[in-house]
Amino acid sequence: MMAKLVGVLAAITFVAALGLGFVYQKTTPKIEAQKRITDEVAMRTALPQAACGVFVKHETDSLTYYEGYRYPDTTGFVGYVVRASGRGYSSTIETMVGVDPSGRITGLKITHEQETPGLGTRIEEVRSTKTLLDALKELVGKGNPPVVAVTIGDSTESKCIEVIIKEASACACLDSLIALEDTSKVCNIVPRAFSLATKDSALCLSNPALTFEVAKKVMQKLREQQTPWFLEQFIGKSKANLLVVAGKTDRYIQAITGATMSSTAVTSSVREAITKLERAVGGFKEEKP
Amino acid sequence: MAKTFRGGVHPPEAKLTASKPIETIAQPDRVIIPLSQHTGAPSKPTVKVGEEVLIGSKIGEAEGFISVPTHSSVSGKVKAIANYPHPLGRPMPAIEIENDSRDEWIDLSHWTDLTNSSPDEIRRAVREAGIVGLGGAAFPTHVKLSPPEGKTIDTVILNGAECEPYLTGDHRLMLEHPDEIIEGLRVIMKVLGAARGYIGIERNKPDAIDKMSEKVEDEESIEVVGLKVKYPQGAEKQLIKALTGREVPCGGLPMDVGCLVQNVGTSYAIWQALKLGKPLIERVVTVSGSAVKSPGNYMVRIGTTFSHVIEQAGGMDEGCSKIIMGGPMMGIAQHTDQVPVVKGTSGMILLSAQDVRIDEPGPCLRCGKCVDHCPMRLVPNEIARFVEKGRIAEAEAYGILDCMECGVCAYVCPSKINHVHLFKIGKAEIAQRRRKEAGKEG
Amino acid sequence: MSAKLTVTPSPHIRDDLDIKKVMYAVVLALIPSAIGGVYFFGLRALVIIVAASLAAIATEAVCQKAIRRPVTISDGSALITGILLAFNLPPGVPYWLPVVGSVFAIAVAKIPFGGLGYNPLNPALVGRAFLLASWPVYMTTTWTAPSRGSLSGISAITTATPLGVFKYVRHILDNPSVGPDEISRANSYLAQLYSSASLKNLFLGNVGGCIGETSVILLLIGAAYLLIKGIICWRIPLSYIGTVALLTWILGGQGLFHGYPLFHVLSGGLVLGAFFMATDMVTSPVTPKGKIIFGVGCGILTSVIRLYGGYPEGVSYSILIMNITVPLIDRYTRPRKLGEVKGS
Amino acid sequence: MSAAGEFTKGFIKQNPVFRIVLGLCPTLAVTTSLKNGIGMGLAATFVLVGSNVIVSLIRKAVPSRIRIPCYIVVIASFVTVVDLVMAAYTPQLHKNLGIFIPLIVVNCIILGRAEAFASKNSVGMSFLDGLGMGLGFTFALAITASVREIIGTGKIWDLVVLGTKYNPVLLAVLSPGAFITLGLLIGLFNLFEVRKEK
Repeated sequence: MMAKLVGVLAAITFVAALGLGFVYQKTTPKIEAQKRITDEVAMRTALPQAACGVFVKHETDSLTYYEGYRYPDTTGFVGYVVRASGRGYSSTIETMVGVDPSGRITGLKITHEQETPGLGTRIEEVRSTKTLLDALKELVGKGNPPVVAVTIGDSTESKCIEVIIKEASACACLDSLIALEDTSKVCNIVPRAFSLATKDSALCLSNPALTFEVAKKVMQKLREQQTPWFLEQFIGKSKANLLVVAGKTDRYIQAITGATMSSTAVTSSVREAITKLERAVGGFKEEKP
Repeated sequence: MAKTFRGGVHPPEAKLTASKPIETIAQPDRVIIPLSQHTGAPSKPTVKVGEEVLIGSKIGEAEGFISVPTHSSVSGKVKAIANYPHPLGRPMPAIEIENDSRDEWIDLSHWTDLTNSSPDEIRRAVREAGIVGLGGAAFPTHVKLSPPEGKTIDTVILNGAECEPYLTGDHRLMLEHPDEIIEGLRVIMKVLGAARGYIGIERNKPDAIDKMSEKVEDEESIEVVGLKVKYPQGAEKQLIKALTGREVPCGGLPMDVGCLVQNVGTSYAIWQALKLGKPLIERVVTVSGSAVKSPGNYMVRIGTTFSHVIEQAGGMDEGCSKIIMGGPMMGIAQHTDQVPVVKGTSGMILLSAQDVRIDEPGPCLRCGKCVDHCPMRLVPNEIARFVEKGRIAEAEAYGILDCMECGVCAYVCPSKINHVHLFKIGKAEIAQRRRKEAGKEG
Repeated sequence: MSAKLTVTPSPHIRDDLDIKKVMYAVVLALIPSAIGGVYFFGLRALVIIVAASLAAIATEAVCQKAIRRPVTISDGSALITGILLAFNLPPGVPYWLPVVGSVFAIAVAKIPFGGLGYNPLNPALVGRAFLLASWPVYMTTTWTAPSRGSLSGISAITTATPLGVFKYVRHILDNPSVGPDEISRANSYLAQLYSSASLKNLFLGNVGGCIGETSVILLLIGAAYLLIKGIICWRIPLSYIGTVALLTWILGGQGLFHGYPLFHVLSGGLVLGAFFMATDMVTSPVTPKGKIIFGVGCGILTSVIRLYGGYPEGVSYSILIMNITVPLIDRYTRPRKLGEVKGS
Repeated sequence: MSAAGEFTKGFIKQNPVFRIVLGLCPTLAVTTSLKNGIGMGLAATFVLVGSNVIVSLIRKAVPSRIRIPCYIVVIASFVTVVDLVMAAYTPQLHKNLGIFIPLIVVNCIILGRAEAFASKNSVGMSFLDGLGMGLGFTFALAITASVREIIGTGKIWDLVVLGTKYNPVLLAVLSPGAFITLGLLIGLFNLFEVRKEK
């Protein structure tokens, strides 16, 4: 009797193991590819100045960080990207933090978290409640959203931007273009992206400088509209300002509503990562006065 | 500080008749004397239809220990022994006697004062006189006077609180017959061997307090105590708590803490029975309320119909829409004025239509007023809810059986929930279950 | 003999107080603060109060019709819910917010549980919690300075309500990485908050805050009326405010026993909450001891939220949390019956 | 019961969420958007159908003393397959559903159907039962999620339905919103059932 019980159980387990092994083998490469893309997107979002450049990996005993370059040929050093992770409310929150050479945060991207849906998870959701498409539609009235995607896709050669458009937010792309200060590219994209009336579009093309200004204003408008924007608050801050407060103050980070623990986890992990990075790279350059 | 207990309420006193001396009303043409006017077994008729009786003739014999005999309150002829309306609601066996208006007493010429005889003799005489507690509960007095082996009673309390609104019978009795009442108290104390006697009177009767105090001035063992004006100051357990600080244990009796409480009226009746040999055939009834023409305190023969008493008190207003036997807090509303006055009838309150409010009970707001005011410190709102939901066991665990139905909770309830009514239902259900269980075991 | 006699069970006389009188007495007690709110924050406040009240009443009527129950809007309980909800809103909220809050309070927190008397939670506070969770921006940033004062009651600080400033100061002082000038600024804020001028403004209501919570004096006038009428009892408010005072004194400063209890008692919604919301009959214990435990519990929670939590103010959540414990409190604080022997 | 009956009973009459009140953990946790709800529902349906079929197949071979561990192995395997496949092909959905995909293992509906139905019925019937129950579960999740997403974000499946001026009721997508929505929906379902019976 006992033998039968053991036999049946063993048989079932064996068959299950076989099946699982097969599925695992099939899916692993795909999953890893996904993870690579996630990381890539995260790095480029965290350090938008290097959105079209390359990242060079550095490893020390306790820290993995990347140096980011503006151009694909490791010229034009713009900053670092470092991994940070902290214990949140119900998971470990992992982030990629971009830091410029003077120690100020350029961007932040969550790579992993499993906080409570609705509260902690809104670290990201709040940002994506208004996509670029929605925002643009609001800005220019009747728009033709597909144009934007197609246009941006057409006008960029580099692979990385395509990735960004597909996987990250389109905002980061426009941001990085502005950061590149490549007026001609921006001027090509912006008029069609905003579906401006034809005469406006002609105006834009004839006046690259003005168009560039418009693009900047659009970005600013987007930011204003997306408050509270938890991750956005990190940009431009140095290690010393990383503190979660509930009150209304522009100097510190405000908690994601109701998710103080998640907020604190992110800010303190980021602060810790930057401290480590500072040590690893031998200190940040002082900002120009 | 006047002595008192915790909880209770102070409803409008409405003592309209406090200054009206006790009047004796004209005798009725007939009386209906219920055989059950007391707690315990009804008495058994000892007369036959057509038999002639005198005032004080025994017409019903006590059945068992917790029972008292019944006496005729008029002289005349037994007309019928049948079911008659009873103030407690259902028709009950009663003896109807036609009054021959001769007003002839049984022969009392050979009566010897029994106030100084042995306790046993006094107890027997009290029982023979058909004396029961006159405060309303009508518990046979001789039973109270016979504490079981092992219980000693050191304190006797005369209850002159008369805390129910309207009622003034005890008040008048204390003013008009103080000596007899005190004499009665002395007898009770002697029978029980009690060392201490209190007479508790609410402070809204200063004249009664003065009068009684004056009478016991030289007496060390008896003290007259003014009590805070608050309902139910006259409830046994509350009175004991106020006067002695002792708490009668739940489910227990005053004798468990060495106390005995008697109404002043009972004391007066005891005196009359022992000194004069008169059985209990009449009592003071306060007739009051907004719908009676001349409110007053009347000495009324037991068995007189309410209608006769009311007629003697000047009749009732057209608009009378409620007749209550007893006080307005615990009294029983009557569906007819043809019910007889019984030993427990302390008053009849006639209310006109505008005083009779029929409130639709609303949802319980959980305001806690019933909890604050409950003199037994129960949680009436919860108990009421349990009864409503049929959760009788929980109601019992929350102390429904400790409730004395004083009506304070219902009085204060802003939602107009009638807790007392629900408690009565709950208690009846518990009693029924117990009977069933006993039946099963038996 | 008249034809009909009424036969009802005893008692035959009843106290005058009924549900309506209770409710309208509370409404009356809230009127001074309502007038105060309009005086300080302008006609906006009035519109919000009226909108919340009408919405509450209308919702109750509609819900009761829908589930085919008698419509009981005249008992005044929905009106109280509306007013209290409005009292708990910042004066700058858009007008639809009080309406939505009232609808939620009645339609979700009251009627489904059985209506008046059966709701386990204070509907007005549920409405507020709902609004706070749903539109945190409106609920935490639409403060307006009273017409005759400033947001914090101190002209030099204009960024936040008194408790908001306090929270900010505590964050600064508790954090090791802030600079010395930041700390000295925080300390000067603190000194100003505790100054007699600030306390006077708090007492009069000359500060920013929710519509009905700012003026302590007006709230106390209403509360005194209710206390005298015997509609609320002192146990919950006193134990609540006392606990907050004690805890903020012990824990509210740097180091033990350096807090400033008077500031905490006067600021925020404590007085409004303690006298008008924690005392809500339906959602508070009925037993005397239970009321004290309830008040102390509210006080502990409020102090903890104010001193250590994410929000500057914690009155509503404290009361809501304690509301849930009421059945338990009632069960274990039954008074000792007359003649009951302990342990029997 | 007929084959059609076995299939349709899971939708209304024996709806696992609204009527039997099973599988509440995922119902409450992942119904923040219709996408998540349907994703979860379909994942659970796949596991349910698969486990029902396998359990029914092996029902005669498995001694009753070890049936529970056997069922668990079967169910867990299917769940792991779903987990891996979703991670590979629908990474965003997989991320959103998070821990609740592995938690399908302990979803009472699945073990409940294996024990109560598949272990006693033919493969075909078990398949229909699993499919019906799974789709019923998906249906319940979809309704709950739709209500929450529409009220909580003003959108459904990323389509704006309540206009751009709509100010979303954030509470609906928070956890208390899940309880409130589910409670009201169960109440409504019962109301209709009661009225129908009358």
